[in-house]
Amino acid sequence: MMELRRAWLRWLSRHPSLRAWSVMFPGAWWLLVFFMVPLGFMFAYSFMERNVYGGVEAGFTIEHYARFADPLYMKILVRTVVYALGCTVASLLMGYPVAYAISRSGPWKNLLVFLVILPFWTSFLVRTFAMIFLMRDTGLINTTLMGMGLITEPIEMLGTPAAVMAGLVYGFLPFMVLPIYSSLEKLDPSLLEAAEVLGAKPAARFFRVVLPLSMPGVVAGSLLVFIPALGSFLTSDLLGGAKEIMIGNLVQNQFTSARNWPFGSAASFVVMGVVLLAVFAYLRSRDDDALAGA
Amino acid sequence: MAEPVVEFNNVSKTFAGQKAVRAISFRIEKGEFFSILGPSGCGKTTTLRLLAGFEVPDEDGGEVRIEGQVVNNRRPYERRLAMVFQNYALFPHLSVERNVAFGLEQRGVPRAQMVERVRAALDMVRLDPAQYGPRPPAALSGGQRQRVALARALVLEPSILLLDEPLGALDLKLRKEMQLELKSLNRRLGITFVYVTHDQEEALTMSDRIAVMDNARVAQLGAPAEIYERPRTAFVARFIGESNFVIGEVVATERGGVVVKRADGNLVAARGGEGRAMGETVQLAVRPERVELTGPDQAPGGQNMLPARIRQVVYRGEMLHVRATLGDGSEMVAAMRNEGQLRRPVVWQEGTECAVTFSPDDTRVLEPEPA
Amino acid sequence: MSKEVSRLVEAVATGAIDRREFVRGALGLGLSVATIAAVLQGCSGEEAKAPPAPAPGGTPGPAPEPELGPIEGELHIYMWSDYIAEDTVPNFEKEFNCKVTLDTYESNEEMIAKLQAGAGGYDLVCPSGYAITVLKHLDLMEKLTRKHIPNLGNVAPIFTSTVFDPTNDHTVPWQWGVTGIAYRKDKLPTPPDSWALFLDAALKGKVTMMDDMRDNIGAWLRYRGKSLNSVDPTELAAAKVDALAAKVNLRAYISAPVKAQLVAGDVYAAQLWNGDTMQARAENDNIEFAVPKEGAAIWCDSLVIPKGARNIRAAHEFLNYILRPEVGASISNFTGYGSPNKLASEKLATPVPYPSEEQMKTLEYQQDLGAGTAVWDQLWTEIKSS
Amino acid sequence: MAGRLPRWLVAITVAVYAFLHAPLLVLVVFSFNDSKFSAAWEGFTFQWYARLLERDDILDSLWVSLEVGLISTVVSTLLGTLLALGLARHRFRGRAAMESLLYVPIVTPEIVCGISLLIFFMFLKNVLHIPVVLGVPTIIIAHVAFNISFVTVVVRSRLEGMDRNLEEAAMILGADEFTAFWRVTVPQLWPGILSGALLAFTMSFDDYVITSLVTGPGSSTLPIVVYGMVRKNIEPSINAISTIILVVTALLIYASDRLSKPTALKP
Repeated sequence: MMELRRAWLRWLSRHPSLRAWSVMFPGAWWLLVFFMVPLGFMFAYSFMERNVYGGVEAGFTIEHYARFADPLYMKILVRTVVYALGCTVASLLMGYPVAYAISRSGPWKNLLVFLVILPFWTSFLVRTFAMIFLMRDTGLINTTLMGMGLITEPIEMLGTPAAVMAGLVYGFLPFMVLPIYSSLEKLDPSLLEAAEVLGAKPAARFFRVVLPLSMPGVVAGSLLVFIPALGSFLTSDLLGGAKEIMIGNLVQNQFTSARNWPFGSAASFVVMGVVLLAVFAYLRSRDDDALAGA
Repeated sequence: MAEPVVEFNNVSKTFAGQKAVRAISFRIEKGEFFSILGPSGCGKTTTLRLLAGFEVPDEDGGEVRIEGQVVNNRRPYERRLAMVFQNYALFPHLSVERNVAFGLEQRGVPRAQMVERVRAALDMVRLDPAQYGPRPPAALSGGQRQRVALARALVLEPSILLLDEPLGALDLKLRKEMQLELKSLNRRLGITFVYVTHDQEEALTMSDRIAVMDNARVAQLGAPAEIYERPRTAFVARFIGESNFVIGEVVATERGGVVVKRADGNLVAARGGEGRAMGETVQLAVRPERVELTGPDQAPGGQNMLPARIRQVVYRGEMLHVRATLGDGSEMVAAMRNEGQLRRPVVWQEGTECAVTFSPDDTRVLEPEPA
Repeated sequence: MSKEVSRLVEAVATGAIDRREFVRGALGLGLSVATIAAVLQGCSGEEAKAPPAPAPGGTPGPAPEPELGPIEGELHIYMWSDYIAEDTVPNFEKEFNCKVTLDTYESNEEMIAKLQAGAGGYDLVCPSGYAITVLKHLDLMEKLTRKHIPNLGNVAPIFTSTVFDPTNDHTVPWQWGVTGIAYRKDKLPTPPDSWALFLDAALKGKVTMMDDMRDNIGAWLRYRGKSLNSVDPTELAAAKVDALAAKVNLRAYISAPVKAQLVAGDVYAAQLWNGDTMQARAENDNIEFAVPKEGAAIWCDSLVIPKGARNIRAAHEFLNYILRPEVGASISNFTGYGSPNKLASEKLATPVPYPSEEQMKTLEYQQDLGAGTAVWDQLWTEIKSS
Repeated sequence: MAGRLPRWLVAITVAVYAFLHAPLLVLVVFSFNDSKFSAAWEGFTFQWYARLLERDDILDSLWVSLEVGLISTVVSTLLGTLLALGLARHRFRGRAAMESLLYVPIVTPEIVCGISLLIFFMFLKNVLHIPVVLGVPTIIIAHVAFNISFVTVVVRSRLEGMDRNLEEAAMILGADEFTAFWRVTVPQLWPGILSGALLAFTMSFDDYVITSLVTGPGSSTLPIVVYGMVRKNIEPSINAISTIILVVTALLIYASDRLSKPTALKP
């Protein structure tokens, strides 16, 4: 057994490209077979004719993509991007300090990490309804404030963009905290001490030492928040009163009430294309930076 | 003659079309302190990694032998070497003693023996096992980490120890101390040391032999005195210590030497240069400390002599460097012992006419550098 | 609808059907199933226009019905959540010694997508009216064997031969209801009697409407006296104007979960189903239900046996079982909705009387809009995003 | 060490934790409330917990969810970590393609992912005649498919900048690639792997849209049951089961934290 293992490793050592793929093969295979191939079906669907009873009919058309150029849908896309960006920035502003505090909390680290994730082990809908309960006119926040005499009329929170934002941030905060934490955690405290010895003020220490070193975590976190936020649809319905439509709702509706699978697929692929391009451009620029720095 | 411990035969390594190591060959004898010296990017680290097994030579890239066996296809863990990394590479999640025990565990050393050997290894590098053993590496100073890394390597009682710029991160005083300690470990334990460094002084101090690498090749291989006193190429002459260079045309060849005529007509005799043809342009090198200055007319016979004018006297403590300009505007440096400038100042002052003299025996003909 | 069919038949005639093999081999099953279904529908187009079969409970049709095998294995029911009394399934399991698994879905489309893809494994599903039409077009329903459902005669005549299943071949009505207005009688000066309630600026921020294009736009079509199945552009444009005028007043578009806010008094009036209103009323008896004078949507969900069902006999037994008066009553008592089962309806704790002839003139079933769905969706997107 | 954090930082952290946990507190409190619509405090009751014992569907679905969550987390964490390792450590052909492949599942709307998988599974069953039955296995496959990327991204952010020499040091000390991976790389990556695994489990445990499309008869997960119940009316037994999950999780975490102490080298 050991001989076989060694022989295999010896063989791999002579084929660097295969060595990489041998490690990645299971994951790549899974993604390819159970994600990309099914997605390929949907891509084909997005060029077919709509069947009025759901599904598609044979044919080839680009009308579903052309339809997306309608200002109506562009407006929806822009609004969604604004929300998603807002959510990302807010998550970063809230998540970074928390991740930093956790990474410097010594023996409490693990406990604090789990406390970040704990709320997410209850169903999203249950949590969201609990938020509704807190925020509604006769909810806990308003009754408490009124009880304290701070306000006389209930503050209208539900149905406002702020409520949607709060819900989005709530839903995606751990996606920001966890990657930042894991990149901060490996940061060598002696680096900070070195910076301190060199006379760096706290702010300078942070911006010149800590932040650059935790950038991979910040980037990973931002992507993991921004992208799902772009596709969210229940939060705006439940907390925003469903009075605005997000790109996620649009897609969802095409597969349900509108029964327009090709348009739903096309809309998804447009959004996915835009996001992937942005991600790809970012990855490229980062690689270039890395080369320039070397 | 004993079998060499390590042997490189025409070893080449290419990364993405770029030759990192170009057909290099050398042998390392048992118990030797062997240094690989060169500027960054010269291929010295790749050479060490080829020996360690982290890199595999190109398909037709020659062979690496350890103790007579070809090891091209052996993984690092099959080579029974030990290594100290530049950044020490201590496992942050393991205590000092567990770091040191790691290799023993891999080799299946019994528990009781392991504890004993870990303690002995820490003792050997002068770290108190009781005090430092349980600590995490992060709680140690740079010098202490260095010692742990050394203990982790030595505990395996390897026959060959690889060291990749192990002293680079230490301050000067600690570095000097460790240099002597490494050398004495090498002598005491009889382990072959293969030491990679870019610090020529370090290499000269510690090594039995030095391989100077330049541009993916071994530029010269020899004992420190040989490398220093008989540099083969201009690169070696320049990289190790300082050198004065003289360029001229060969006008006479004799056994063991040549006579060269400078552009200004002065003749210079030098050792070496076998096989150089008449009329060929060659470069000669002479160390500053082998150069003397005399009055313009006081040159002794049998010496090379070039008329010059003093340009500058540089005070360097132990030594004085006197820079003189030759007739064609080129410069030569003479290094002389400082006899005490306050009591007996040197006679040379800026603008003084003089003669630069040096013995043909101290003047080497350099080989042209490979393209 | 016939236009739709003829278009499809034409597609087949021009060779679309030849692509079937290609389609089955490579690309999408939704496609192939839909095509085949359309073809079949096209062929049976004449039949669909045939006079309805004899009233249920009467003698079986002329063709002899097949014998069904015995009950085997488990019965898999796939239906809306919280839509069945808690004792319905356990009692059935005991009596028929047949294990039942109950899985739930939250939208007709979820269920249709699965059946359409050919997932199979479900023995009974519970489509809403328009979804029956879709299932029929896709040929995803098994024909019922009437002699195994003797209790079919208990179904009230107004819920038989509906537009969705004129021949009563596929469906057994399950629950019926009306989409009207739930309101707090202690918060409104007068009981509402019109959809105009949602246009009243005095109630700004205190009213909600359903988050569903059919219910929402449908209400505004009825408000102007139009059919809630209209696909007429001018009628829809008028509905959009009203819908937008109302949007300003709405606190939210929200469906069933509005109950909690009605109970708490955050919301004074909400477009809601009668049954859910009754559930909320159990918590706060200031809550009442009204059907606007302009008319509203009536609906009736049915149980059907989907293609691919494995336990058809057990499914029939279950259909017959739920048509027993006491079982039907128990279900409706739990859901708060009306029972299409005449005998059960008489036994309800809180009666949900059947609509009169007069009322039926303003009540309308939501029918499948076919190609019009896309027009409605566009309209709804415009309303939502303005 | 905590004492060295500036006050304002501690204040922000406490505020964020409060934000995260306030809804949970509401949920816990109202699992004891004697009112079906949980509008206001009507008195203390255990009835919703008692009711859980009658609701087989909730308990059954909880087991399905745990089964799916645990298996898909283990698989996706393993595959995702290896993928991260390959991407961070090796230069190879097809790297750019692999990188973009990684982001596709993150950007794909859930409904598209769910429907495409449903069609795919049915393609396998009805066209290729592979006996696929929708149920727990298909849910696990789907969850792994959308979790791998998240794990990879998180683990990679940890891996970047990690000292490669550590693995080489282990190898020169006699450990082969597998041993070096287990004894050196994994311990180094552990916080990243743990974060990734937590994220994966959380997403699996809370997924509704995709699960609802690839589930089959008799394999409803907790979110499917909960969605059904919540969309109609929030029965407080949902609060009760959520409270129980919270308490059990918290206890498990506490226990594992107590048990995982480093060991010393002793004979």
